Amino acid sequence: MFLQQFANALVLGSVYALFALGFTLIFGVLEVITLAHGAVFMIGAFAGLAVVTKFNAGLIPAILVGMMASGILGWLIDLLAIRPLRKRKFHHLAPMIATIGCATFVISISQGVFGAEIYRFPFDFMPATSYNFWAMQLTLLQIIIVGVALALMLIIIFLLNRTKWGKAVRAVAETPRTAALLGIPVERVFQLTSFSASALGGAAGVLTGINFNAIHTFMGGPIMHRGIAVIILGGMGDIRGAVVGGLILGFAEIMSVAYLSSDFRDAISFGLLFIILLVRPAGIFGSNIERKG
Amino acid sequence: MTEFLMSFWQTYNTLFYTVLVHGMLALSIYITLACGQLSLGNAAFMGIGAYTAALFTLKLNAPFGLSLLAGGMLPAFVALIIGVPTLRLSGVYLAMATLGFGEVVRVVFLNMSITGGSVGLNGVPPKTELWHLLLVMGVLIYFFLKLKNSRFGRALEAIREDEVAAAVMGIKTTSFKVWAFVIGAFIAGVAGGLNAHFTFFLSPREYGFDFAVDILTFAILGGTGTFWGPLVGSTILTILPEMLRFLGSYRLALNGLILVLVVVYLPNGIITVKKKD
Amino acid sequence: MLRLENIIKDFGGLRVLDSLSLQVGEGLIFGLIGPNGAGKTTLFNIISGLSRPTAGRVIFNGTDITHLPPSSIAACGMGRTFQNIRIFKELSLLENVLAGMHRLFTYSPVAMLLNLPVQKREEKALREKALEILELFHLAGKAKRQAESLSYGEQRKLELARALATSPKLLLVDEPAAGMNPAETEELMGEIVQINNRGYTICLIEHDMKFVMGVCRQVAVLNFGELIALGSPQEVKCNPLVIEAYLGKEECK
Amino acid sequence: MKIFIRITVFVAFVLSLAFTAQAAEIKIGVTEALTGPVAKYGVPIKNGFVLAADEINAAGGIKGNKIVLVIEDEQAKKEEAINVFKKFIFQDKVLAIFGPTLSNSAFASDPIANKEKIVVFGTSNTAEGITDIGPYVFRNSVAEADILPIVTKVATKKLGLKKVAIIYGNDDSMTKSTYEIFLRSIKAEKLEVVDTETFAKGDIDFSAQLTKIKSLNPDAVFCGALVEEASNIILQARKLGIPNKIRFIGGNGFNSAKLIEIGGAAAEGSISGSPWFLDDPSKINQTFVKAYTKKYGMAPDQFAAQAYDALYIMAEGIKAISLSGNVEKDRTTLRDALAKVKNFKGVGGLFSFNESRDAEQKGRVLYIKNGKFAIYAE
Repeated sequence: MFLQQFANALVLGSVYALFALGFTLIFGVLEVITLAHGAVFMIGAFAGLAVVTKFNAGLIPAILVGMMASGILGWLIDLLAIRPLRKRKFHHLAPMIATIGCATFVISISQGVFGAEIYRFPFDFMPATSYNFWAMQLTLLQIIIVGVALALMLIIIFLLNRTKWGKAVRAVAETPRTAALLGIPVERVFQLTSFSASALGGAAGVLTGINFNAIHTFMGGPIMHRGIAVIILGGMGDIRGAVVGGLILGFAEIMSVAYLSSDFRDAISFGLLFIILLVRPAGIFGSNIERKG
Repeated sequence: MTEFLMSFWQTYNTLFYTVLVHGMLALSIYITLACGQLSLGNAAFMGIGAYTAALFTLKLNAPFGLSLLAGGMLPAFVALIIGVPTLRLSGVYLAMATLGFGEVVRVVFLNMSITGGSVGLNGVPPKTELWHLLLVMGVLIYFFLKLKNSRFGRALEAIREDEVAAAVMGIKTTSFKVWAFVIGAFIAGVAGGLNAHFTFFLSPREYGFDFAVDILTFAILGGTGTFWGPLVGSTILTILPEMLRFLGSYRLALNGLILVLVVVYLPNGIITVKKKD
Repeated sequence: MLRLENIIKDFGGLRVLDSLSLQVGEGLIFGLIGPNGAGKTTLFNIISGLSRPTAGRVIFNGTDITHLPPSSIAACGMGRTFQNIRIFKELSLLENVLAGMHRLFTYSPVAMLLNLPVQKREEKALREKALEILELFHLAGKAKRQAESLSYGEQRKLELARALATSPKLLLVDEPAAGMNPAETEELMGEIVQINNRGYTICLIEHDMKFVMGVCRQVAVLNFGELIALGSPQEVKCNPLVIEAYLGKEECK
Repeated sequence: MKIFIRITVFVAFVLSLAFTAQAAEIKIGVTEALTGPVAKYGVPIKNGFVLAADEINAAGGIKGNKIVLVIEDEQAKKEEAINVFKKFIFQDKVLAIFGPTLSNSAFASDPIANKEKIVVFGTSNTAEGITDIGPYVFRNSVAEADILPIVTKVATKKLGLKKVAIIYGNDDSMTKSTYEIFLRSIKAEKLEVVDTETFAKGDIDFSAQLTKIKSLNPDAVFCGALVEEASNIILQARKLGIPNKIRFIGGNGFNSAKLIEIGGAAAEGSISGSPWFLDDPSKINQTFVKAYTKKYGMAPDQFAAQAYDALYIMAEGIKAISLSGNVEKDRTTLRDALAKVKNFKGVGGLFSFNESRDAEQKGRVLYIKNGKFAIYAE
């Protein structure tokens, strides 16, 4: 049973990690906790669902369209709600409040359009057969989720460390002002980050939608609470932290159900978060508390 | 005319009560914001206060004043215990730690039998009268007015502006922060107790993440430069959804849009203080 | 009145201060100079409690303050300003100075709530004193203005006023003349001397040699965390080690 | 395509609001959670009411008087429910109120209706103690307390159950009450409970709980969950290798076409109990299902069916009184008439109010057979 629970935790943790990747990227570069990321995630799932039901698209196009839709939404949110606040001196929480407004707006409109009920991807979309590894039973989709999460994380780390754009993003994340002096187009970096981070959220949305069969307008809520926990756990704005934090939260939830009690699962995971913060205030990979927040 | 006013009051008195309670909650987060601390634990403190006050009334048949006092004291006490370690954190880290604390509180409510678990407590007698709310709000406004131009208020502002510089001025930053946290918890708890006694019912789900963020939104939208800001913010955000009812299912969309517009055009809040020559 | 005993400070393997011992006598204007990175501000941070030394002791008026928190050190009578100006930007000038006077106020929260006479009396008296201090720096006319609206030089002066408001026995001043024009610097020198004449001991870090030579009675020179010279301005500026490490020949005339 | 239907429905709804506001005759307030996470229950309920009202009005109304529904959103928030109730009572001066969606909100708002002496009729409040609020509180929500013991008994006998596992949502009063009733009936049948697991509202991953359940090898799993979690639980159980012969047994939450739509083959054989079910061949039900599906582009669920019946039950009550025009007086006479409604024939079978104004209705044990609800035992 331990091995199966291990596999369960790996899959859940990967979903959390994938969601948190984009979340943490936006915080790292824009220094905004975007509480619209849950709505962005939801739109990704619906967009993926739409191409599958309308055009019979496969997994890859579904993910790509989901990413595109979420990316554009994220970019729009940045453009209309966050960007106007960048230029002026403001309360550092003002952009976060603006993203709450965006989330309310997007969710409300979506509910008007899609209704209140739940949807799922077609049954024949992914083969439901399970594979056995030792004592673990995994479906192809679960393996794909772990794989995609890992791949996207590696791609992001590679892009950030090895490409010109990645270096620009890192420079902006460090200090936007210095980056601007170095001739980096800071504004474009912000927009690019918003787009790609939201696209990651969209990918998470599509994969979650396929695996967990519960696509509805409020699907972003619960995962956003977890996403916040994950990026705190891993260190705000840290890419590795999002992945490690996601896995830790996944493992904490699964293992507390498996070996303690499902009644206290959330108390255990959030209690863990509380304690980790007290011991290591900046999270596992976090360092500079002074600058952020 | 009087008939119109009567029916208007009968219809909207609960809304007005809610405006006052939300105002208190906005003030409870304002006092921590006033010394630069972002605590999102106030929804949980409100919950602790609401349950405590309701249980004092239901189980002990305590007089209302005593229930309310207990509803303020217990959260204040909890704040004192968690405040000392927690307030070493700052900025978003403090916010998230307090959010985590709130989640733990919610799960505890859910699993205790005295709180009625997920079903909640029902049949809380309606004891809250308008004058109770006005009295508490009056006391709070008086308190914040007095605080503003006192040495304590200045110390809080100094800590908000620059904690290190404040410490070098001889201001005991940690104890001020803990006190602000405790007072905030007390206010939130009393507000919770008052709320429980005019809504007949309470359940753990009311005091979760979403409401914690709502309370923060009250304060930020209104502006945190002076305590009037959070009061204005909470009033607007409480009345707005009621006023937008005619929009049917899309009222929340407009609510969200208004929030974005206000923040984008008034990023420092609706009420801003300008010191002039 | 201030005695440093073998202060060592390491930052991640790098020794920033090395066995530094120093005394600042009462009533002096004491100058701390040296090239950038010599450890001057680190030393100030250690004295004022913002940073802990790796080893060594700080004795202030006979009390060991090495491990006290900054607020307690301030209560012992230590005031300071910062190299990178840390005034309370959104408060008025008067409020800045009054915040500096925090520990001089004694009234209780109850007195605040009930508007007791003790509060009125204290507020009134200290408000007058605050204006007096502002006047010292020619800022009293702008007392109600937001601190942020001041010019750079004025902000430095405000910070000095705020530090003075804590009524310190020793005032640590970190680069007071940085960013000031010659006229402002001139004015500031006068003000520093005036403060000193009122009985405040002053310890200052400054790069402007004219300023240091003009006001300081004793000067210590730091280089790479070590004390390389100590004495009157005249002695120090002709010290060969100082000339080599920091000042150059022109200063010694 | 579905999306366009939604938009049309929405536009139609707004228009119907605009038009109904004109011809006020018998005003009835409907407040349900129409936005927010609970809207997935609130919207079908509202749909059920609107359909029934349209039918009654198309047939000439009640003694010639048309029914006008005043519909307000309460977002499943207690303060909103209170506000809407007061608006209904003092501003709109409605004759009676339907709603709110959740028992939680009902505990906050129903005392107001009771105090102001106006009938409040809940169609989805299942918590214990709702009708204890006072004599003006009515409901036709199926009491799981009546049917679930029968479900347990039948399942135990037919499947030869000995040891069972339970999984339920512990932060929701509906699912928690399902759990408590199941637990009682499981004890009455002397079954061994090998494992009890919980989850929280909005959870999507149940693998940890199900892996644990699988390792303990129960004969069946009792499930206190609403449909979106229930269908996911069943799907994930099958993926983890819990075979179809281990049945899932649930309460009201199972009685939804969504369980089949989402659960598919995995849900086959799942057992539940209710007076109403989608594929009930009775003529009245088939007419309702057809009309509902045509109007809203999806099949009705139990919430919609109960709301649909509730308005007809209310109409029975209104038929029995003569309206005086004095709304306060009419409200009290309506209460007395409504309490006397007996043997009403609705889509959920014969319905009567018992002396505590709760539903008295015969439940049936149901299961899913070939992708349809069917009677497992009468």
